Amino acid sequence: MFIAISAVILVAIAIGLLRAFLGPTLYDRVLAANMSGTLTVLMVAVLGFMTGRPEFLDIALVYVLISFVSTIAVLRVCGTGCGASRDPEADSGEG
Amino acid sequence: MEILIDTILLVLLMITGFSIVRMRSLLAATMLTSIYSLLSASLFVVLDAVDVALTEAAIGAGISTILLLATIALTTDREKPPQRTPMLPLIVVIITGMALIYGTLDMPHFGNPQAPVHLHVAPAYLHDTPGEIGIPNVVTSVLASYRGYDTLGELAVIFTAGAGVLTLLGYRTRGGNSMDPGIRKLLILRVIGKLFFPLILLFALYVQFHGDYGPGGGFQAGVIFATGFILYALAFGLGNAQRLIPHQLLRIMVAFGMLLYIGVGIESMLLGGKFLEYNVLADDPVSGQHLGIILIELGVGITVASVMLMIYYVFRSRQPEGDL
Amino acid sequence: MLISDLPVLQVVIPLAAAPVCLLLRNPRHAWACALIASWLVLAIALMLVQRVHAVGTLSYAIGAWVAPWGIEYRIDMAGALMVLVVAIIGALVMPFARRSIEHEILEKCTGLFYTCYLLCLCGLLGMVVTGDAFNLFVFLEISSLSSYVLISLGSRRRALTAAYQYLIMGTIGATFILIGVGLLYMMTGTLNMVDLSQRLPEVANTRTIMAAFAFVTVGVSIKLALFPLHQWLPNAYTDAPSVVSAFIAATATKVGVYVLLRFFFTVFGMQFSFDAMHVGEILMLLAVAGILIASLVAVFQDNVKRMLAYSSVAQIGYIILGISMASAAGVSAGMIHLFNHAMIKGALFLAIGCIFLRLGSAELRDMHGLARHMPWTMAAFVAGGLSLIGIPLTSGFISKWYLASAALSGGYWPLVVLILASSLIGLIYMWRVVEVAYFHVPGTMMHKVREAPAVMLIPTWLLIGINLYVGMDASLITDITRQGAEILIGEALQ
Amino acid sequence: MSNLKHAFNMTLFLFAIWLLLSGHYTLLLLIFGLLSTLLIVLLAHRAELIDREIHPVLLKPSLLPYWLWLAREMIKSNIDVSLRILNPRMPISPKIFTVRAGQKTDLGRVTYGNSITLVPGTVTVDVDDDIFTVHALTQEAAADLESGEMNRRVCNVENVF
Amino acid sequence: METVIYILSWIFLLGGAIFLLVGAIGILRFPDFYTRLHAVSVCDTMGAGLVLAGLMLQGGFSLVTVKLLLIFYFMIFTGPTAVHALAQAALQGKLKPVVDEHEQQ
Amino acid sequence: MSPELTVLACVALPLLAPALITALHRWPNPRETATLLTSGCLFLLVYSLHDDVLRGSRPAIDLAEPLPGLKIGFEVEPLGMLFALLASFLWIVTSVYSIGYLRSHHEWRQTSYYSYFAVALGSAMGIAFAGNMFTLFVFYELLTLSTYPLVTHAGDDNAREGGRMYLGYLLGTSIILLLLALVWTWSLTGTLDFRAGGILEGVVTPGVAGILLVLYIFGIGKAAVMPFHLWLPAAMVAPTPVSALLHAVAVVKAGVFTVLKVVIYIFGIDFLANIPVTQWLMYVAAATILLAAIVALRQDNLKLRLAWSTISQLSYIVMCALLVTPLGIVGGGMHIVMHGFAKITLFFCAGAILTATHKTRISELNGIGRHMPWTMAAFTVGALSMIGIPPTAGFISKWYILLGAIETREAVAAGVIIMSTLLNAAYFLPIVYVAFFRTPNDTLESMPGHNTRDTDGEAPPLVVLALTVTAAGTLALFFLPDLPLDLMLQLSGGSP
Amino acid sequence: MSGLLGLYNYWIVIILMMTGFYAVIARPNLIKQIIGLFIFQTSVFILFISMANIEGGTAPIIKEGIRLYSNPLPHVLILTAIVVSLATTALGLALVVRIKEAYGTINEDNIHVQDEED
Repeated sequence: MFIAISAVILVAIAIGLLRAFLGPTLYDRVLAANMSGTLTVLMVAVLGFMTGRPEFLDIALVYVLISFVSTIAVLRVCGTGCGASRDPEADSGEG
Repeated sequence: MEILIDTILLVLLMITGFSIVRMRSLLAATMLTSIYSLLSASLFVVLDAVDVALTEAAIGAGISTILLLATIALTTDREKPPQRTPMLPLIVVIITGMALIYGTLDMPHFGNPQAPVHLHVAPAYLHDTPGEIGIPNVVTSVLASYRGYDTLGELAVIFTAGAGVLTLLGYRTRGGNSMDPGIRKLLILRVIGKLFFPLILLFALYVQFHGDYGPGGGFQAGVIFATGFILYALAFGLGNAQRLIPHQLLRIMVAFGMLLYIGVGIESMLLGGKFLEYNVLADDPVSGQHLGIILIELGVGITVASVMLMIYYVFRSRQPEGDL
Repeated sequence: MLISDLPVLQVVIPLAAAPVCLLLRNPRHAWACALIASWLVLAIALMLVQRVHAVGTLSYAIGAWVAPWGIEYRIDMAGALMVLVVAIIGALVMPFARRSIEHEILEKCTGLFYTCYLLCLCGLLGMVVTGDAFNLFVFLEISSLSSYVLISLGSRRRALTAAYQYLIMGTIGATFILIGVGLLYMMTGTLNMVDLSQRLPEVANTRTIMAAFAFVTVGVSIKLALFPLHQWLPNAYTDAPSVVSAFIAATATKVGVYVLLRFFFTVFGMQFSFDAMHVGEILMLLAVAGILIASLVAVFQDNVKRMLAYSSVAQIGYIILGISMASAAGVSAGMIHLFNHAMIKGALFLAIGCIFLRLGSAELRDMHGLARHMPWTMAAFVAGGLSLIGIPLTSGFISKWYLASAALSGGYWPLVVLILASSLIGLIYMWRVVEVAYFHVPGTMMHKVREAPAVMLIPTWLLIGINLYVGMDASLITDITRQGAEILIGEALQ
Repeated sequence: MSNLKHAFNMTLFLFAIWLLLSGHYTLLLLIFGLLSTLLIVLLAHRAELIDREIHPVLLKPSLLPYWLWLAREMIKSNIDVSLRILNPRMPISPKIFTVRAGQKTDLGRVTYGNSITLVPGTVTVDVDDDIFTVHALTQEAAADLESGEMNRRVCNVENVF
Repeated sequence: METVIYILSWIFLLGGAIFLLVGAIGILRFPDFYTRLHAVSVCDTMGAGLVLAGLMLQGGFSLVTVKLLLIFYFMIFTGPTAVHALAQAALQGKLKPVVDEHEQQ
Repeated sequence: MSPELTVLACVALPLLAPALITALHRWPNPRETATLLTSGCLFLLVYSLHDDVLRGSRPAIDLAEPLPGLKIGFEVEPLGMLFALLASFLWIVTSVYSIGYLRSHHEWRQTSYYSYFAVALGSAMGIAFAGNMFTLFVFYELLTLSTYPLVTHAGDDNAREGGRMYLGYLLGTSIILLLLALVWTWSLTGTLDFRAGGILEGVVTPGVAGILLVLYIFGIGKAAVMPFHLWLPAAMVAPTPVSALLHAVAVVKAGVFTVLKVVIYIFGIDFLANIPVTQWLMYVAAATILLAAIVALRQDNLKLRLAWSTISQLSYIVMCALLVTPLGIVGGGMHIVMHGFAKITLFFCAGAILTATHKTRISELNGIGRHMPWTMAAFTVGALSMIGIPPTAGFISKWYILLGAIETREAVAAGVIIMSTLLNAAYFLPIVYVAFFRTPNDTLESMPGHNTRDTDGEAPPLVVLALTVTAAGTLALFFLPDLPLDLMLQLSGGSP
Repeated sequence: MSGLLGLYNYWIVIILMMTGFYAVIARPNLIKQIIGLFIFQTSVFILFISMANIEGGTAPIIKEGIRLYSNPLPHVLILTAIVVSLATTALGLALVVRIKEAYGTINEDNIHVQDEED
């Protein structure tokens, strides 16, 4: 059962990834990354139960914090300067 | 059945990897790299490497993404299309890959319990750790005691990176209390940052001191600790963060952690043991080991946290004023 | 701390001095700290050589965990020689460094410079003495990372790209080594080199081990700048600060060669490396190509540091050539050249450092008539150059002599001719400098140029002195290398 | 004086979290826990982060009704949004508008803003003093928010702080 | 009782999984950045909440439950903050939201 | 002073002299005195050894042993004694000549000139007294390096070009071929000591010995056997005293001296006689004699003609050595001395002409004998000696060479000697002829900027003194050849 | 797991490694190279961790009732290697920043052009 749950979460991550590739703006990618982070947290939690070692939840906790900080960092560090209008992927499609 | 999850993760990694190479926006590539790192951390969890997963998540998705972003902010986001033909690199890569695949042909199969790795040195660690070191986390016992010297080297590497970045980029102090103009808009972030800053630090210290029992240890703790401060800097501006932990203090902490680690080694020599032989630190070898591990993990934690923070400061303080 | 702790002390001392240097605010104090550390290392290195000579191979189990479970330090004669090389250069460069660094590096970076320098020293020493394949990787990275920083401190902006290029290539190399070590571990379950060598024969004919061998070889070859993986080297040596060029040119690649030796002979065993993998033939080919091409390229360089850098690539070719013969004579010739070349290149780069201090340039066109104004420096340069060419009574002659006779006894005829012919190319590029410095009319800017200060000249001449001494009486060094080579090859035969 | 109280509260709260996280109640670890907590409080003090707006206030039992109400709202709108996502025609009508926040304190406003975001269908896009710019997925969601019930409830909550 | 909890936990887990999937589909299907934010909210709140609740029931009451609660607590705060920060940055970055013209009038 | 120490002093004295010379660089007269004193002392020291050597003792001293079998050590034996005597004596004369020459040309960098000169002589001493091939090789290289600054003394591009060629040929051949031969010999025998009867016999096959011999003969580039001879004309950019002493005596004679040493002490005459390659190499030497003489014939520049003549004459000695008979060896040894005296005289004269009239071309020398009778008389003596006409020294050495050739029934060698004698005559006698019997070419003398006063009369007295001494020596050696002959006979161990 | 199926795991990891490696050597953008390096190294870590895995094993934290643990040694090695990789990344990025300041570009091709002009 846990397997099934994890698999579903993985599929969700895959879809999130797809959004990250498609963009089209940087914000979409960051959003996708953020969602993948949340999903990963859940997956790790589920995996911990699956392998019978729920103490792995520490890892999930770390993930929550890290993915939050890095999302904030994208926005703060690159600021508004890295706005959508400048996303090269938007006009050229792919590299 | 874990193999299924393992496979899906690998495929996802592969897709991510390919698209990172193809992306021409560096920011997009960075975001994907962060995802890549998170995915591989998940893979580590699936493969039972919890300590590694913790570290990879804290580093790959956290600090190194932040550093990449800071660099992009200082340079450019746009990658020009390559002028060179990629034929030669492609050939090199294919040859290397073929060599590796050729090498795998005689490998023990994935997860095979009869593989040499599971028969020689490692079983001794698993078997002896409870008796010799007295802590449940074998990774920590190997890391801090059996191969404690590697960890000292690792610390030296991080120390080198800190000193190197400081040398390369120099250090500029930010004007004390100044907040950049956009900060007024960051009400939510500021309040949440204020609420979570102590929690992250607490969690970091928890990881620091529970490395013996669960995943974690000085290194992970240091990174998380630094991440807490980075959050603070993000929410309240770099100037405030630098006021909270001044650069000079960081410098001292960086050196202190290293010296603490080395000091434990030297102390054990002075007590008549070999370098890093914790057994001699206390009357009872096991408690000696325990003491030694706590001390060196502390050294690692202090140095790593301060180096990470220092690197962040250095990168960010390079940003033109008012753009923070 | 007893005499038995020496193997680890010599790595730990610079490692402990590095954070202390970081704390010291005054550049002078930092320098003094680094100086003391490096001289202590030299003293320990000398004691180590003496001890290895007296009692044979030393083994030190760090943390008292015995070999395959813990990390072991292992010093045999060859290792002791390498330690000595690194320690000598490290110690002699230090007194030289103060003036040169004051001149070339911003004052606020000075303390950090010494920190990185000590780390680099520590990394190199650690690589030499360690008996653990993974520990080797860690110390390799310490030395590499610190040398990237050191190189980037060069005064021109090209230093940055040079350091970056080195970083990329070096990291690829290190990662290759990591892959190789991983594959080895996968097939044997151990990381200790001696343990590895005992367990490898069982699995030697697997494809995994062959791949591991290939990756380790390529990885280390990048580090030691084996032609054609040398691209990082000329830029790095050219644009680094003088002291760094001297230190790294004299030690880093040499330690790389030593690591290669360790892997070929100790870990994989001679039979596997040379009979099964035919690495001897490949190395010989690359070495020959490297010697010829790099020497020829050196002839056309107008920057003396760059010229010396290309010459280094060629000289590494000589060392590798000796090793590729896979005979006791060849390996010992390679090791002799390893020692000699370290001393020669160290001296030459120090001399260039003196020139750079006064001229602010290492370009050939700025050196017209320099010998009048800096006679001692130029004399040192000429002496080093003669040694590099292999003029009799210099150490370079000894190593070329041994190389040539090893090639002769191995029946490699054309190699002998090549060795001699390429030293002629060496003559050509060294002579270009001599001609400009001695036989050209000084330029107008030259009259302000004075002789370099004594603190810089003395280390330079000490290295030259070692060269000349070895040239006059090589018995000490040949003794050590012969023992070292015999241990290496002997281990392979067991 | 009150600052000291807040610091004490914070210490207690953090130590409690430590105990919950730890699971190993040896003397050594308890001491470490205490030291860690004190260190963090010290740091927080230096950073001038210790005031009324610290964690414990969010956990006061008197806030429970609000949390439950919010949970109900969340479930409702979650189902609503999910159905819209799965609907092949995807019946959405995005809208961007502003609402005025009636709260006085920062924490109150943040609670309001985050509550808006937490309920799917509405996202706080910008905060400018008491003017919140909100993006809504549907007109209905926008209307819900504009009705001001949430604002009122959060204002009530604020008084509890 | 145990069976009830067991079954309940699986219902929660499955429901959570479904919501996660729906959220993911949403992020793919929605037409522009701002609408996608709502899909993420679905994941962050309902999906995560249900999965964690399911796990809590699985684990019984222990420190594990506390940790799961803690995770949930963290998520409840960080999730919307991140989403808000993103939206804010996008708005400042002059990313125009697609709005329903017809309804606006 | 014990003979061993004397040997050491002989090498060390000129090597240390530069220190004194440099110290005195501000005061020209004491500086030159230092040179003269050094050269004088050196000659006395060398001479003091000669008795011992004639009595059969072999003073030897070892200094260092860098590698097993590779020693830095000295040993005096007759051939070396002969070479040392020649070089040290001629150094005195050349020093005198140099003073006059350099001062009248107002040459720059005189201090370094004298210093390098002393070092070059020291190296020549080292070569002469070398106790083994390795030591010899060391000083051989040192000689090359120390003469480079002298060759490029003029400091212009032309000089540097010549210097590069000089260095390239000499170091190139010595490192690639000679060093290879050394390494090989050492790896075969484990030693490089000079031993009577050679060290290779019984160790190598004739085939290998043949290859080695080729390596040695061509590796010793200073012997200027074709095709490695071009450095010698190139080196003529040097000031005349340098050409005189170094490229007529010290350097080139060091080359052929080395050839002789190799033949005698490394291979051993008897062993060599059984190697077929020897004969082929002798033909190469013979060809060099003839070809170089023919080229000399076509040179208009006086110094170049002398240089080509030197190439030709050097191959005499190489040929002698390769005749591998005691008589040939004696002839070769004698020719070192005889040719040395004659050639230095000729160069001195060329320098004197240059100093006095600024003329370098033979076609400009019409009637010069009337202005410079002393110089041209000396020149005539030298020329006759080169041809081998009695009563000049050249006759004696040629006599022995011819005897050697006849003894071994080498018709080619004998023929070449006779042919080349004719050629010598063909390129030297015309000079004598135009100098004395042509009327001066007025158009040249009246060229603008030409200092006509200089053409009236001889070069500076010191110059004339030097060339007179050597010319006299050339004559005297015909009548009193005992000293060199005794030494050579002692070497070949018997009567001629 | 029988036959080659037991190895596909490694192969995917190798493909990952090569993806990163390709980015390092083929891309002219310096940041892209660093990212490539990061991917390359991370993939190597996955290789190590894969080899530590044991079928039916669990994380190497000793606990009552568990018999089979994964191999802790590669975990330790990779912990160290991750740190090394981070250090390299940090240093590389610092260099990139300096290069950008000195050259005004982080494109390798442009930098070479400028270097040649020097």
